[in-house]
Amino acid sequence: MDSIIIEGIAFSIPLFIIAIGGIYSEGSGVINLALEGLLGFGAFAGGLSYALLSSVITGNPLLLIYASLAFAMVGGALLASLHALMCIKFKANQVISGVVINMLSVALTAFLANQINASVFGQPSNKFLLEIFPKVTVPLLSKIPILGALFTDLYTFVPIIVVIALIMAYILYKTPFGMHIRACGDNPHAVAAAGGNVMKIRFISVLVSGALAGLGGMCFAYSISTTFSPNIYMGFGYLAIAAYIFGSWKISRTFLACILFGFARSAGYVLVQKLELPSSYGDLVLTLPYIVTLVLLLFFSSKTKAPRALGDVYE
Amino acid sequence: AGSTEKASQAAGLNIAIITTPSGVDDGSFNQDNYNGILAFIDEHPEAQVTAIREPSGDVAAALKTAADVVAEYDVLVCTGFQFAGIGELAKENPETKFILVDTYPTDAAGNTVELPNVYAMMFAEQESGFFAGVAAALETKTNKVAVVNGVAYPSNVNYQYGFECGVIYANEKLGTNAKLVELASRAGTDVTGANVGGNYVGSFADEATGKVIGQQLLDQGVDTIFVAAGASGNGVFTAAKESNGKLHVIGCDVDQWDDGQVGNNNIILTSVLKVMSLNVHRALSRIQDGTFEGANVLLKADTDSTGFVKESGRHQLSASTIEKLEEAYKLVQDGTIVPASNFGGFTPEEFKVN
Amino acid sequence: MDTLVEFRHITKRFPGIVANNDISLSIQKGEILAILGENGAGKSTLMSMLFGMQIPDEGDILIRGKKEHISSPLVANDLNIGMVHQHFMLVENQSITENIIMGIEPKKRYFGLFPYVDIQSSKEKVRELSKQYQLEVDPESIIEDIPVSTRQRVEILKMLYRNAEILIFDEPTAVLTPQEIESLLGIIKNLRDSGKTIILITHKLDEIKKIADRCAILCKGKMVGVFDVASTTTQEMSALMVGREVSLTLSSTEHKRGTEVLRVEGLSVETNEHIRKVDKVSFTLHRGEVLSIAGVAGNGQVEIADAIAGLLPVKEGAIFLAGKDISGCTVRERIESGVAYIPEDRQSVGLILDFPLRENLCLKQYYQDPYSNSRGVLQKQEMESLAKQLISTYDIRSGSGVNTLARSMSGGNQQKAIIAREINLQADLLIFVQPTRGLDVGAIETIHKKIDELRAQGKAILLISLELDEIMELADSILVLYNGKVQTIKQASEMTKLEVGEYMMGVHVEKA
Amino acid sequence: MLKKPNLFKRIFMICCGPGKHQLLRVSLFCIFLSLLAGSVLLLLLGKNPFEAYRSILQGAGILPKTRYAGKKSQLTDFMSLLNYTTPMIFAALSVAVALKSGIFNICVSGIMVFSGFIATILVGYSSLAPIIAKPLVVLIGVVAGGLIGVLIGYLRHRFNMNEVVVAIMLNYIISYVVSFFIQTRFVDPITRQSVEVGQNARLTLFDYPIMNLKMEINLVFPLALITVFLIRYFITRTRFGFELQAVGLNSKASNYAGINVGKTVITTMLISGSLAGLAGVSYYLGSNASIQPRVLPALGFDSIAVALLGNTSAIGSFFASLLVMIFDSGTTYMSSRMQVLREIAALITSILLLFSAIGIFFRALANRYAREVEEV
Ligand SMILES: Nc1ncnc2c1ncn2[C@@H]1O[C@H](COP(=O)(O)OP(=O)(O)OP(=O)(O)O)[C@@H](O)[C@H]1O
Ligand SMILES: Nc1ncnc2c1ncn2[C@@H]1O[C@H](COP(=O)(O)OP(=O)(O)OP(=O)(O)O)[C@@H](O)[C@H]1O
Ligand SMILES: [Mg+2]
Ligand SMILES: [Mg+2]
Repeated sequence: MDSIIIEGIAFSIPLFIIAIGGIYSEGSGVINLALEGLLGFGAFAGGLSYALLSSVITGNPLLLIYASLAFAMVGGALLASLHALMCIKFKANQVISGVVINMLSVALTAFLANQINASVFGQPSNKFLLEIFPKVTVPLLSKIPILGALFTDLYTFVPIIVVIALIMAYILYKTPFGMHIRACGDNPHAVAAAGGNVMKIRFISVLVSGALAGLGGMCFAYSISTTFSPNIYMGFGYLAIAAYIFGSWKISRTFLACILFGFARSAGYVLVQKLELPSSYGDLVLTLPYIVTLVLLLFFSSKTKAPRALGDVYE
Repeated sequence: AGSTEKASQAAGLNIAIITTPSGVDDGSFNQDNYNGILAFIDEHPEAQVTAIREPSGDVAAALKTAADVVAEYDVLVCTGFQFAGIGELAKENPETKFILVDTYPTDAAGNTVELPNVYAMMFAEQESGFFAGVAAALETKTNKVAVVNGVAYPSNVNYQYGFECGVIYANEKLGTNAKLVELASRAGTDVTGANVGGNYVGSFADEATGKVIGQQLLDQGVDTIFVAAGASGNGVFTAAKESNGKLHVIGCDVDQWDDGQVGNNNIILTSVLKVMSLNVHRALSRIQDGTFEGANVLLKADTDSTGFVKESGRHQLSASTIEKLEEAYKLVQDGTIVPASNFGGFTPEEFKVN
Repeated sequence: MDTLVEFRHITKRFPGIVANNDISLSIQKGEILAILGENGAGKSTLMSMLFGMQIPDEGDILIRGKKEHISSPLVANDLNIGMVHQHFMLVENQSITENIIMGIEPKKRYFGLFPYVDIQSSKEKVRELSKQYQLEVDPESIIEDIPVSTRQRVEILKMLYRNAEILIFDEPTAVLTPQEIESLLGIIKNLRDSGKTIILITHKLDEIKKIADRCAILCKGKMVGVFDVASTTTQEMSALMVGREVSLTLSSTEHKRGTEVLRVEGLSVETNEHIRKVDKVSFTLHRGEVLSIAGVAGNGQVEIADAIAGLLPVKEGAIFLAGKDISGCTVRERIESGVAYIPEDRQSVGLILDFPLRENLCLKQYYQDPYSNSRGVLQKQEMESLAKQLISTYDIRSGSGVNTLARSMSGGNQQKAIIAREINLQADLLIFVQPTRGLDVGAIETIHKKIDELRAQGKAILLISLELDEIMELADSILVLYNGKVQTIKQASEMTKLEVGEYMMGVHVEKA
Repeated sequence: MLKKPNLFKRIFMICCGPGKHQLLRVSLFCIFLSLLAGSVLLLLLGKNPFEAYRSILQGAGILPKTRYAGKKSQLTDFMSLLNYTTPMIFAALSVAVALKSGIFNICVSGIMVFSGFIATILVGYSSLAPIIAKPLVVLIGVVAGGLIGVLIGYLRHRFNMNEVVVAIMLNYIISYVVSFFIQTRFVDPITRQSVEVGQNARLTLFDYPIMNLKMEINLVFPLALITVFLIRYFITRTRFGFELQAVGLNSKASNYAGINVGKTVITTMLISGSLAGLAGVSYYLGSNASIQPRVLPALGFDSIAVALLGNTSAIGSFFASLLVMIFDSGTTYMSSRMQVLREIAALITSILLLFSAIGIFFRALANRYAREVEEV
């Protein structure tokens, strides 16, 4: 049980922040299928910064680790700016742009990782090694039966992400800017008529989505393989998309969706272990979150409502 | 190849290394082969090498890649099982020499063939696995050890069986008391459908599941894991890194010390080796001096082709462990000890320690 | 009086069309200036340049005597210009308050640090404002739940909230009921009396007559002139804008009621969200008869039409076309058995905006001989000649003929295209929902004549309109709907306009 | 407005301005731009771009190489190009057809795996005579692919499910489930992929001896060509094509016009799925002969962008497929000759697709310039 919760949280939370990225972009009206590419590029940038800075910042591994999270956000935002440019300035089809950005991200990270490793670090490699991410066990809370697992062996990025997620929710639902973002997703012309700069609002939203996806990607890189490598493209970006569609583009519901995915996954692993199924059944377990999504969508699709202006080109 | 005169012949060997997705800079399997070529070029600076990567890892794509460039080179070094089907291409290009690593060539019908221009090497992974098993048994504090593999293909089953034999050997001969931990849910089914036990991720590229398995083993009290699972192994490494020194791993194929760094510590006890670079270098030298002969060889400790890392600073074995490993190495080398392998006729349970 | 706004030689071009051609016009402080012109004359374009949504290709705009470059609505806001657009600019999933304060949200801070939108006080302010100008709204309602007339009030409040001095109304009455129009005109007058300057685009000459001080007339992008409303008759105005005499009343031909075409029995209809909109409605419609359904917007008229056309399922009851029950038929079967339908929403239902005019004009016939052959292959020449014929018959104006994308046509011409297509179906039953909404008098005249002609040909016509005048003029019998229920069905001659209005408000309840 | 357009604008207008073949010219312009960008990249790496592009064409069999290996020639390279292009043509058509009706079929990869797998286990391992086996494989491709297509169409229409999400989910589910069966039932211990299918079932004759050359002859390439024209005819000239486009542009209005929207959506996805299925069998039982577990073919995703590069028209998709596959086929030779990472080619392809995604913008911009000039 504990491991279901611990593993579930470690997986759900980065997924959640990536999904929030999606909500920002799509909430402002820009379809974002590029999350997969963005999280990969973010992780690349974070990994690169880690590799570059580790010779500069010595003796303070924690600083290095948290700095790399920040750089991952910058990296994700950087690639997202391309998506924004394509969709907003050049009015490209948003789905297509997303697909192409994903392709570009894979090619670009592989190319750059090789090139940089060879020319800067003088060693041929396509990955950047990272440190393990610090974990904490909260003294008293962790003793609570069952729920204590929520505070046991917790990656410190979990509270960080939770705080960021709260801030993002606050911005989206409480501040004028957030209101404008949501309005852009519903009727951009209304925003323009009220004097808002639709292009700018959307641009920023897409950048934010890149930054958040990059952050989530970096956390996955830390928690799963402690490396940046091309293996980062594991399809979690697509899962995040499923999560927010499932959550009807609302942060609170998306949170539940992410928790559901994370726990379906970790419970699946435990289930296979407990049932003593052969390892080949692992493949079947991995289909769990996807099947759960499909089945649940079957029932809830009529209730999910995409932003009204999603995908519309704004002139 | 063919009848065309090669411009580069006079200058020196024109070598290509064709690798599957991870490329020659994977810091691992492919890179070790590449290093063999580089070592050769150090000796023969007039020779040159081109690294070619086939990105999909698909068997047909791998062969097409080789066919696309075969005309350009004197020697093709093909690393990985994906190149088994190269037999036909080799037959059609008798002038070109092929060095295959991890597979023997097959003809169009899929039968293994020996060809005069193909030097194909496979490694006795069970021997490397054996050393890992001995090391693990000697080093474990909790007396619980485990092996994690990718998919139960022969090479991985060999590693697993060898590891298990090593543990049995150490328990019987070296006075250790290590128990093998297997997660029943992770038992592998080999290519004949037989249950081979072990801990299999089910994939070579699933880091997330690798990590879960690492943690499940740690929860069972395991403190030493031999990891032979390709990229899925990174997940196990992560679990070890996050264990605060509770879990150590033994790397495989190449010296994985650098992958094991956590702060100022390292999770790598040692790495067991498939010594590919040396053998690639040897084969190239034979081409250079004209003594090349095609062959399908199984490389073992007797040619120093399997082994473990013992250079200081690259492992954390105690001196006595090293000493005992050296002894075991000699016994493997001279054939006194034959660890079980996938199709070696007996399983680890039937393994006899003489 | 001071000149507040001055257009100087403004020209604006769109692909294939000069929307505004060298227009000069000045607007005085405190007046109500009406702008009149045919569909596509360039009225909206001219105003959108004043509001910063478009930028003139040539010419200058002067505000309070100063040359201004109005590059965005933000600039317009700063110049105290506000606009109620022809198509409302509201965010549907946000509340009235949120819509009104958008862009100038009052802020408060959590812990004196983190800013947030102060919805609470905004609500109060909206409430006050709405009281002050008698524009009743509930500040907390979500836009998607409120009727059109309320949305319009929200748009007006939006301007007032921003302290706009110059208020532009683009066809504000097109979507309102007579009572609502009365009250809106009252509001506009009040606004003027409180010192605001009003620009009113409308097609309704009587409205201009009622409240406007002056009237600018545009024709095909050019300024015809500015006239003093008091000293110009409506006849003169319409002649000026259309370029010919227009007869504003129909010289309706005598005709005979024929056999029954449509019979609706106990019809109940629910929307897709399972809200009951039509409740046990029965009526019959005969050849040579125009039956008009009157009612305040949202009382179920449109749902009746949708149910007859097959766009909404029949919940209870039955619909008989020429004696045959069609309530289970598909849309196409109904079309083929003789139902033509001019829907309320021309842009998202009546047309495929990204198809060329040619395809749109064949939208209901493309699969039939001669537009498709027996093997299912389209005959483009046939489609094209049909389209050309309809374009010339109905005077549909567009940039590049049959190849014009419907999207780039003006609203009036889009409507003409739909009407042309539907009449061309030769159906026995024609359902018109708001057929003249937003059309200029010339176009209205043509359509009214057309309806009269159709009746003379023995067609049965179901006319749903919010314009009482239109109903009174065309209908043979009138059905008044209130809350989805029939209030009364009577011969038109038996009711006065006033009575109909009362039934619409649910004042008279007739027991059957 | 007496300003004359500057040189740049004039060239740009010649490339993208309104007039004949504007779509084609814009596409060519995008290709040119991306090659230019690629050149810059290559120059930065110290490589000669002309050499690089030439070697790509050489590798793809468009230009002759300096030397050929045994039983190989430019012709064999070219035939190989056609062989590998065939599945891409089907895949791009699949995307294009669905897109015409407003549906994003990003399930092409999953459908390919599914149909390839079904055909492999039903026919690939059988000993049916080639004359029966091969058509049967094609048929299975059509049916299996069509089934998934219909499923997506049905879920979208009946349950209002977002087809992109459904497709993403299906991709993974198919991939994992097929992988499970391969790894437990059909694995080849050496190649670690599914056991190769028999020659009798393969849609490509591999190493087929002609004039002392070993040719790859893709038996379904002609079918792909025919399909291109069929689809084109179907979309632009038939009643159903009209309905498909109408539904794609406005389903409400289509319903109003009497078009059965559900039927149209499902039929469209049937066609799109069948085409993806054809891509699957011509990939897994044609240019390849076995399936890699847990791998969704990149081709399925690339085809989305390829269809776009071809302006979602059938003919366009054909040429775009050819172009992208020339790049793909020539990459190995280029990377070998130029000693550059092969990612360069993937990068240039991505850039090409990026540019083509903004083709609409170029078109609009050029049209605007053209109007300005007209007015002067
Ligand atoms: N992707 C793979 N597919 C099949 N077998 C593999 C793969 N990766 C590794 N193996 C096999 O598993 C064995 C153990 O894997 P190990 O962890 O040493 O991987 P590695 O040395 O990192 O190899 P690679 O660089 O190829 O991933 C290797 O000897 C190799 O034969
Ligand atoms: N954004 C645009 N792009 C292209 N053409 C446009 C655009 N906006 C307006 N037009 C064209 O400019 C002309 C004038 O349009 P405008 O909307 O100003 O007419 P209007 O007088 O308001 O007509 P209506 O009474 O139908 O509202 C029309 O022919 C219209 O098709
Ligand atoms: Mg390794
Ligand atoms: Mg207008």
